[in-house]
Order: sequence, then C-alpha cells, then structure tokens
Amino acid sequence: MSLEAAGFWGLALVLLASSLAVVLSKNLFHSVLYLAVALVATAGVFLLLQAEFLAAVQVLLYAGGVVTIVVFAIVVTERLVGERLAQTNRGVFTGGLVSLAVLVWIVVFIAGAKLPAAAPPLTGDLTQAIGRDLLTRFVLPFELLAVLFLAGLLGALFFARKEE
Amino acid sequence: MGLQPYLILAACLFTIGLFGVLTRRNAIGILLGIELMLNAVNVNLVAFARFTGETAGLIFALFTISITVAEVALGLAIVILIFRVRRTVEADNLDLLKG
Amino acid sequence: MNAGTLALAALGLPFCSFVLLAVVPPLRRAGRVAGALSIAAIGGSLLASLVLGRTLPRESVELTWPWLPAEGGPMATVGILVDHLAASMLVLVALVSFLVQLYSLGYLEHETPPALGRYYAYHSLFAFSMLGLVLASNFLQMFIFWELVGLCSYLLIGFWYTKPEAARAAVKAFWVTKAGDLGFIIGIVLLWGQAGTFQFSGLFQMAADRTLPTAGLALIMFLIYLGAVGKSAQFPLHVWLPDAMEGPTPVSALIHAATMVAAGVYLVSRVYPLFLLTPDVLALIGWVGAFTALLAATLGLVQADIKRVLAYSTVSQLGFMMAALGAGAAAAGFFHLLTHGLFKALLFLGAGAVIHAVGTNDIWKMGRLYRAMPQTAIVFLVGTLALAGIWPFAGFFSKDAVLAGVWEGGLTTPFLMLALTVFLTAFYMFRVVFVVFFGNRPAEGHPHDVPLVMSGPLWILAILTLGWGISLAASGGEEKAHGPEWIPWLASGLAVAGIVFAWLTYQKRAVSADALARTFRPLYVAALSKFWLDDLYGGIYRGLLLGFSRLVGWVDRYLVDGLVNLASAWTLRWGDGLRRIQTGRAQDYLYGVAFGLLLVIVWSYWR
Amino acid sequence: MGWNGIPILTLITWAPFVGAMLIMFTARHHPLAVRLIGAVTTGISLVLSLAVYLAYDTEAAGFQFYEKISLVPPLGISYEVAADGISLILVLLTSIIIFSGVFASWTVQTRSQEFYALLLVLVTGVFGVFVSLDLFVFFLFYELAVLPMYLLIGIWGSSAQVRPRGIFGWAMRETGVGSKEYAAMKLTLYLLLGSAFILVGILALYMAAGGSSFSFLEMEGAAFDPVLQRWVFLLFYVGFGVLAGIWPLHTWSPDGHASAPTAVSMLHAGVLMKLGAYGIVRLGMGLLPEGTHDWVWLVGTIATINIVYGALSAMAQTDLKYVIAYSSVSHMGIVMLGAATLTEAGLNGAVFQMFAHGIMTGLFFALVGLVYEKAHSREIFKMGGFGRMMPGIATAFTLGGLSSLGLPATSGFVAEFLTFLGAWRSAHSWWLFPAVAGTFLTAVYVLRVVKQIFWGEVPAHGEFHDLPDARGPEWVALVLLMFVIVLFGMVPWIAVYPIDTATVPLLTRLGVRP
Repeated sequence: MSLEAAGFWGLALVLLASSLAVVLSKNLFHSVLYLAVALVATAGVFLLLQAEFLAAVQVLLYAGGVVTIVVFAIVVTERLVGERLAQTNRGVFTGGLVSLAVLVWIVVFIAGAKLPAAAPPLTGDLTQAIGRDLLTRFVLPFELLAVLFLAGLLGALFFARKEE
Repeated sequence: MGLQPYLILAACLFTIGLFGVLTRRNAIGILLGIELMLNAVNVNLVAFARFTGETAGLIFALFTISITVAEVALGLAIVILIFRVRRTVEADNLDLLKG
Repeated sequence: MNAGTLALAALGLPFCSFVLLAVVPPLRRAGRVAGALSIAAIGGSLLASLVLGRTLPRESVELTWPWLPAEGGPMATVGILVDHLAASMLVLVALVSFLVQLYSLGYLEHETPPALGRYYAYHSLFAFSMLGLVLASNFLQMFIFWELVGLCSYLLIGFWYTKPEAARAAVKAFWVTKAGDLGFIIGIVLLWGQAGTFQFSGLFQMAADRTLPTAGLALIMFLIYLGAVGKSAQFPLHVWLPDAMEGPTPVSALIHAATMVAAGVYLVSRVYPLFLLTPDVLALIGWVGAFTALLAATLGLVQADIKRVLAYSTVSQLGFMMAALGAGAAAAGFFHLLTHGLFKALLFLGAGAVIHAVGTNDIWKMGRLYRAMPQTAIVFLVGTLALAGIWPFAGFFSKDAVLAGVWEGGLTTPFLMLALTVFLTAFYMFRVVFVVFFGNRPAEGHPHDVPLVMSGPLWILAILTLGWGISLAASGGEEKAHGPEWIPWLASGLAVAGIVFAWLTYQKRAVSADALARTFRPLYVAALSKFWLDDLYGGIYRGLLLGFSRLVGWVDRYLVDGLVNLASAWTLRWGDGLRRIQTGRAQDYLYGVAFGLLLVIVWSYWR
Repeated sequence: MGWNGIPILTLITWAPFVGAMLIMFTARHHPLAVRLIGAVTTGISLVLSLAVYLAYDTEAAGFQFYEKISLVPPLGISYEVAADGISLILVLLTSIIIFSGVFASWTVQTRSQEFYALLLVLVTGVFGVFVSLDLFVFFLFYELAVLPMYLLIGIWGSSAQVRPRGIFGWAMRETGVGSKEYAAMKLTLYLLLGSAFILVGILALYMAAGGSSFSFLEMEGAAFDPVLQRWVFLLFYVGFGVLAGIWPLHTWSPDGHASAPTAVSMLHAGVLMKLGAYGIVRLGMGLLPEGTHDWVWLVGTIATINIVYGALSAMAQTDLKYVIAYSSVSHMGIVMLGAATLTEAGLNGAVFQMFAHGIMTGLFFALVGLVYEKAHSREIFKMGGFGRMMPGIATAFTLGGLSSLGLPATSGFVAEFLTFLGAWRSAHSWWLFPAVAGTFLTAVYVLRVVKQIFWGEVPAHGEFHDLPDARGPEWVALVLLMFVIVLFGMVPWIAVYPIDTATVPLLTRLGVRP
C-alpha cells in the first residue's frame, strides 16, 4: 500500500465518520464541530489530489468561515429560544432507504464507467494555472461572482435590519 | 490510486448529506446536510480535474466554495428570520410553500 | 338653373339647416331663431320645387354619383331622379312642411327654447329625408331615406319624451314600420340578386325590354310592398299610426297625414312599372287597400279623441290610394295622395288649433266652438267636406277617380267596400264637426281663435283645397277618371247620406248614438277594442318575443355558460385534490428530487 | 422602407408603448401628466394613421409602407410590417378608439399611471397584430394585446350581480360568477386557450412551408396540402373565433366586457374582438383557400346563430353593460357572416362592419361608463328619464343605437347592407334571413333600452336627481366617435375603396373570382 493509498483510506475513514456524526448527532453544536472535522478532512483529500491552493481555501473559508457563521447562528437562535436546540431525525428509515438507493445506483454507475486508473503527471504549477485562468478564461463568471456576493450582502443586510 | 475511489468517496459523502437533509428536523441541521453534499461535489470536481488535467474543475470548486459561503450566510439569515417570525426552526412546521 | 340643380337645392337647404342646428348648439338652443332658420330653409326648398315644377322638362332628369364602389363599377349609387311624379310630390312635401313649420311657431310657443330648437332640427332632418325619398333614383337610396323619415317620425312622436305614452308610441311606430321594412330590404336584396342593380331607370328599362327575370319577381315585389304596408299603415301593420298621435299635432299633420305615411303609396307609384309585371301582387294591394279603408273607417266611428279620428281616417284614405294603385289606376291613387295631403294636413292643423284652444283631445269636452273660433270652424269644415268628397272640393275629384279606377280595374268587392267607406267617412267626420263645432253643450274654458302664424297656414291650405277643386271643376276635370257616369253620383250620394245621418244623430239627436251602438253591438265592441290587433301584437311581443328572449338569455347564462363554469369548477376541485400532495415542507419536496435523481440515473444506466 | 423613408407603421405601433414607458418612469404621481402623455402618444398614432390612410395608393393596392428588420435569421423570424386595405381601416379604427378611450377614462382615480401604461401597451399589441406580416411577431403582438387585459379587468374592473341558478348553479357559485376577478380570469383563460390553437396552427404552417420563414408573404406563395389546410383552418377558426366571440365560445365576452373599466371595454369590444375576425380573414382565408371552402358553411351558419342568439340574449339582460356586450356578440356575427359569404360585397361588408361596430360599440361603452359613473347604477329597469338631465349622453346613445340597428346614414347600415347582399349571393342564400331578422331584434332591444333609460319620467325614489351631463374631455371622445359613425355612414366609399383593394385579391386567391 502506497503512502497515497494509506492517506486516502485514512482520510476517507475520518471523513465518512465525521459526516455521519454531523447528520446523526443529537447535539447541534456537536454536529457543527463534526462538520469542521469533515471539512478539514476534505482539505486533506484535496492535498492528496495535489490541489494545495484549494485545500488552503477549503480550510480558511469553509472550515473557518462557514463553521464560525453556523456557530453564530446557533448561539443567536438559542438565545432567542432560551433553551438548548434539540436536534433529532425523523423518517430515518425512509430517508436512509432513499439515500442508500441513490448511493447504490451512483456506485453501480461509477463501477460501470470507464475511468482513468492513474493520474497523469502534473505539468507546471496548479495554483499558477488557477490564477491565470481565473482572470482570463473565467473572468466573466469571476466578475459575476462579485455581483452575486454584493446581492448576498444586500440580502443579508435586508434580513438583518430591524423590524419596522 | 485511480479515480474510482475518489468518486465513490464523494458519492458516500453526498448520500450522507442527502440523508441529513431528508431527515433532520432542525433547519440548521438541514443546512449542514447541504454543506456535506456540496463538499462531495467539490471532491468530485477536484478529483476529475486532477485526473483529466483540466484546471476548470479546480476553478469550479473554487467558485462552489465561495458561493457556498455566501449561501450559508444567507441561509442562516433566513433561518433566523423565520425563527423571529414563526418562533420555530422545526422544518415540519415550516410549510409556507403549501399552496 | 336646370332641373337637377333646383332639385339639389331643394334637397340641400333643409340638410344645411339640420347640420347647422345639430352641430351649433347655441343656435339650436336659441329656439325661435332655430325655427326661423329651418323655416327659411324649407321656404327656399318650396321655392325651388315650385320653379322646378314649372320648368320641368318632359324627359326625366337623372343625376348619379357612385356610393358603394366595387370592382368594375360602383355597386350602388346615389342620385336624384326628377320627373312629373317626383316634382309634384316635391311641391306637396315642401309646401306642407313649410306651412307646418310656420304653424308650429305658434303651436309650440310655450316650449322652452332648447326643446323648440330640437323640434326644428328634427323638422329640418325630416324635410331633407322626405325630399330625398321623393328624389331617390334607386331602391337603396329610397330605403335610406325611407328609414330616415321613419327615424324622424320616431323622434317627433317622442318629442315629449318624458310622457310615457309618447315614448311608448314612438317606439311602437318604429318597430311596426321596421317590421315592414324587413320585407322591403329583403326585397331590395333579392331584386339586386335578380337584376344586379338598384337603379330605377335600369330596372324600368329591363322591365320594358322584358329582360328582367320574372321568376320569383312576385315574391320580390310582395316583399317590397311590405315596406309600404308598414309605412303607409296598411292592414295589418296600421296599428302604429293612431298611437303616433301622441306627438305634437303639427307633426301628425306633416308626417302622419300628408307626407311620410304617403311614402308607401309613393313607393308603389314610383316603381309601378315593376308592379305591373306582377298582377297578383297588384290585386293583393288592391284588396288589402280596400279592406284597410273599410276597417279604419269603422274604427274611426268610435273614437273620442279628435286626433285619433283623423288618424283612422288617414289610414282609411291610404287604403283608398293603395286600392287605386292595386286596381291599376296609378294616376288616380297618386292624385288622391296629393289632394289628401293638402286637406288632411288642413284637418290636422285645424284640430291642432282646437286642441290648442281647448286644451284637450276629447271631442266630448268640446262643443259650439264655431262661436269662439269661427275661422277654425270654417277651414275645418272645408277640410271635412273635401275628405267626405263633396263637389267642388279637391277631394271629390280624387276620390271619384279612385272609385272609378277600382271599378274599371274589375275589383268589384273592393269597390263595394270603398263605397261603404265613403259613407262611413262622411259620417264619422261630420260626427266630429257636429260635436266639436256645433252641438248643444259649449266647451269648457274660454277658447279663442288662433294667432295669424297658425291661422295663416290653415287658410292657405283651405284655399288650395277649394281652389284646386274649383279649377278642376272649371277645366272639366282632365284627371277625372274614365269610369262610368254613375260613379260620381253614387259617391256624392253616399257622402251626403253620411252627412245627413251624422246630422240626425249628433245634431238633431233624432237617432240615438247609443241605440246605434246597441244595434251594431258586436262591431261596436270590436271597433272599441281595435279588433284586438293591438292585444295580439302586444301578446306576441311580450309573450313570444320577450319570453323567448328570456329563455335564450337563461340558456346562455345557465346552460352554455353553466357548462363553462362546470369545467372550471371541476378543474378547481381536481386542483384542490392534487394540492394535498403539496405539504409545503421542503424536505418532502426533496424526496421528490431524490426520486427524480434516481430515475435519471437508472434511465441513463439502462439506456 | 416605410413611407418616403419614414417607418410610419412602426411609429404608429410603438408610439403608445413609448407613452407607456414615459408614464411609468416620468409621470408617477402626476395624474394630469399621465393623461396628457396618453393623449399625445395616442394622438400621434391617430394622426399618423390618418396619414397612412390618406397616403395609401388604392391604384397600386396590395401591401404598402413595407418595413423589414431581420430578428432571428436562422428561424426566419423578422419584424416585418406593412398595411393593405384591411389593415389600414383597422389601424385607423384602433387609433380612433384608443384616442377616445384615453379621454373617456379621464376620471380614473386609482393607480391611474399603471392603468394608462397597461392600456397603451395593449394598444401597441393591437396595432402590431394589424400590421405584422411575420406570423411569429404577429403572435407575439397578439399575446401582448391579450395579456394586459387580465390586470386591467382584475384591478380596475367592477363586479356585477349574477345569481347562481340552474343545474350548474353549484359550479357557478364555486367559480365566483360575477366578480371582476372571475371575469378577468375567464377572459384570460379563454383567450389563452384560443392562442394555443393559433400557435399550433402557425407552427404547422411554418413547418409545412419548409420551416425557413414565418413571413406571411412567403407562406402565401406556398401551396399547402388540402388536408392540412382543412385542419389548420379549423384551428384558426376556433383560436381566433374565441376572440371574435363566435357561438358557443362567446361567454367570456359579456362577463369580461361588463366587468372591465370603460376604456378597456371600449378597446376590447371595439378593437380586440376584431383581432379575432381579422385573424380568420387574414390567416385563415388568406393562407388556406381550400380549408376556407371546406369550412365556410360552418362559419356562416354559426355566424347567423351569433346574430340571432346574441340579439335575443341582449334583449333578456337587465344590466346595461351586458346588453351592450351581447350586442357585440350579435354584431360580430355580421362580421363573420360577411366573411363567410366569400363574395365581394360580403367581405367588404365584413371589414366595414369591423370598423363600424368598433366605433359604435366604443361609443356605447364610453356612454355606459359615463352613465354608470354618474348614476352609479347599471340596472336598466331602475333608471328612467335621464334624457332630461343628460341630453348629450342621450343623443349619443341614441345615435349609437341607431347605428347598431343598422339605420341608414350611420356606418352600421352600410356594413349590414353589404353583408346582406353578399349573403344572398353566397352559396347559402338562406343566411340572409336570420341576418335581417337580427337587425329587427336589435331594433327591439336597443330602442327598448333607450326608451327605458332616457325617456319617460325620472323614477320617484330620488336616487337619480340632478345627474350631470358629459363634460370636458368626455365630449372629445363622444363627438369624435359620433362624427365617425355619421361620416362613414354617409360617404362609405372613403372606406370601401381601400377595403375593396384588399378583398378582391383575397377572393381571387380563394378562387371565387376570375
């Protein structure tokens, strides 16, 4: 077993376990913490795939940003409601069945597909390539993203304003 | 290591997220499930990018991450707003979509 | 000026007056000024018609302009056709219109200025329309003006539109005449389908050349005659004319006695060459005319309203004219139209003077008026004598011609009906004369003779009636019919008998009116109920037409539209049922998404 | 392009749209400015329509003032406009009606800027339909003309009293019969159903013609398969017929017209119903000669039903607006009958009736609006004696009524008479008789209404005292419409000349003329 394989299986284990914990934990707060773990593990997967920049972004934005916001939200909500937020599941059997069916079919699909067995060797710096593409090929979506953020910002402000 | 294990890992992650979204009672819980699903997508994107040598996948993943952050922020804002109005975040009670 | 220009001038002057009154409200609201304008215009028309009548060339004059264009020449034209027939009618219409408009200045002196302006605007429109009808050179134009005079009749009957009776009478007049006009317009359309033209001259040419297809022509001419039945108040469409007396009396004199109601007779005379091709229709016209004359005369016997007596007598006299036309004596019928136009206008205007003075239409509230209004009594007597057909009044000659024509035409039974009508006419007219002007009881109030503006026209008409008769008598009566010698004696004898009988009954009271009524009880009752025709029509209108319309309306609303609503209600219900699967919870929808995803995957796998 | 280089039809079509934009963006909260913009932009359309009418060369005939801008070349969609004798008259009609409509609704209070903006947008759609030669753009304009109606009726409309009864009473109760929302929804659903048929028909022809162009002129050259023609004609007949109010698809119209605000009723009954008839004549008969021959018996027979049935239904109504609305159903029968005769006289009569009825019914709805506004009642049998208080309105109403019953010297007579002539010369000459009977029934119900409302004494119960006559801007509308009625009744050739230049080639295409 190569180092890569070992890393992959290890990370996969952590990732799946923490993900299950996210959706099953009774405590919302714990769920969020498990999410953070899952996200960091994903960053690890990215590293395995030699996408260092994305791994960094994942950790900084996702694990940092998202988790912080969610924690905030929980705190705010709990203060409003005045009690610990309970977190239960409902229709576990049906949900599980449907999810499992989806999983099975995706896996069957993947198993049937012809996929490359090994990654091609890397040519050049991926981060550099991202930077160049972002400002050339994908400059329009990139700018549109800015507009989207602006809209999101306005929306958040709108929601957050004081009740009239 | 081929592409297949990565895709299967992403599929597992995705279905776990789906399970969460389908079963969680709490709106915040649902949002967490969505995060997992999106994360699965990212894994797919990055894996494909690596195995095909096309940087577009990476950039898509970048976009996804950025947009997800915005989405989470807005989603939570909406949850809080709903909470203010309806005094609950129980998804069962949120049936405003009903015709 | 040539004949065409004169005719156009006669036609155009009232039109200009109407347009001015219609579009310049201040002028209309000025009342008497509007009247002056209208009278000046019709005066000009009268002048033009008189000049035209004197200078008329032997050949008829025809001018046409395209009206409805079509590929390869106009489909319909407008124009004027002036011949002796049109010219004489033109003079009659212009003259009576002029006198009546003048008379109205006095008769309607108490109206408000806007109402008076409106009255004269209608009158100008009527003069224009009637002159246009007379001058029409084709069937379409004839129909156009035919309807326009009908409109004026409607508007003028309803002049006092706040009176419910007047409103009802106006609408009734329009409907009944319109019913006849349905036949007229279908006839025109059919004739066009047959001959391809509306033009009188073209049709006459075809009739003369025998190129007009005769198949179905009888039906066409019958349909055209139906128009005349409505307009000229022939049985069974005569019911509107007595009710039309709700209008101001001058209007009755002009429209419902002298001119418009004669339009049917004029129509038949105008297109007589076409009617000559269909002898069956002519015979029908004669029979219906004579029957109408008799029927209306019996109705005239029992009326208490002076204007209604005159109205029934108008119907009766129109029957005379139609009978003459039907018997083939077109000239006699038209001659009677002209003389009747004069003396009936005179009678109506005289009655108007009486009504104006007494303030009621009821003859039993009048009496001994010859003392209070001698002038009116004299002119009314002149008119009555003319109507009764006493020598040497104009009516004698024309009635004589009609009777002779009918006899010569071989319509023996209609002739007997008409002879009986002569007797009845004299009787019911002198009944009015004796009751109103003589009698034993004086009228209520303080009646007085009318001012000059009203008596002037009366005298003019009286002088014309008498003068024309005297001139005819002097000239030996060239228009006199070529019938047997005994006919004038018979007619005069019957008329005198009628007068004497009326004198015995209503002046001397030697014969009791009540006893007469008892003797002819069934007839008396029937006449009082107008032979139940009005009830019949009322029943058809209210029961059949309105009832059926209500049924259709109900079907539309509740069955046709009900089905639509049923479809809509079902859709709503189904939607309501389907709505239940929409719980409104995002997660339930997500299940749908998951199933969809599954489907897509399975489908793409098995493809 | 256009006329001496001026894209005159485009200007006519889009001037109201520009007006609508100006109203929405500049004249908020300035009611007078809203009305002035409306009057000026529709006035521009009116003046230019008159110019087009005068400049049209009847000698040359055919489509004139041609403009074309390619929009989607691969699909053969282009903005292609031109006018022939028929479009010419209908464009003139539309501009007259909307111009008077702007004045007739001068007193609209609530949300007047939106009202005027929607009205003007709608008119752009109407103009567009009449001048478009590209079937795709034609359809777009058609929808543009139909859809704003929903809002116009739903927001500014008024509700009527309809008692649910009969075996379908429960259904009527459930759908809310009588309310303005019901009327708006019913009208929209009906018309959209119709446009679904039309769209299918247009696409079928587009495909059959080779799928390269939506241009009317090019489709005219294509010889379609007779079987296709038969079915597509039926699609067009039903689709456009809904808008033209053919029996039994007419029931949206009384409810819609009765609920709509004044200007909308005017426009809708006056112009929009003509869109339907125009579509049948232009697309149905113009493109599908054999289909026309297959179905003309049906078109004419249903038209006679329309005439008599509409008149009888009108007679049964007690609500003034319903009377007028049903009279439109009856009069649209004359239009369809004239078209179905396939004769020169009949077809000219049909187009003339489109114009005449448009003006007449526009006048009627304007008047009904005025009466309602002043008396706050539409119940005929509760009114009476209004002639004394509002002589102007009474005169105009009478004139409209006379035109309606086909009195000579009004435009209604010319139209009806031409149709009668055509009916008698057609293959089904019996059509003449119900048509003539219809005019008599019209006389009955119109004069009955006039007598009831304007004649007689004012009811004593004191509801209707000192009602004012029409005034100011309202007179502009009434006088204009009355003038047009009388003008086209007395000198009909000014309209028949251009119409004839369009109908004769159409009849030649239909093979009923050498």
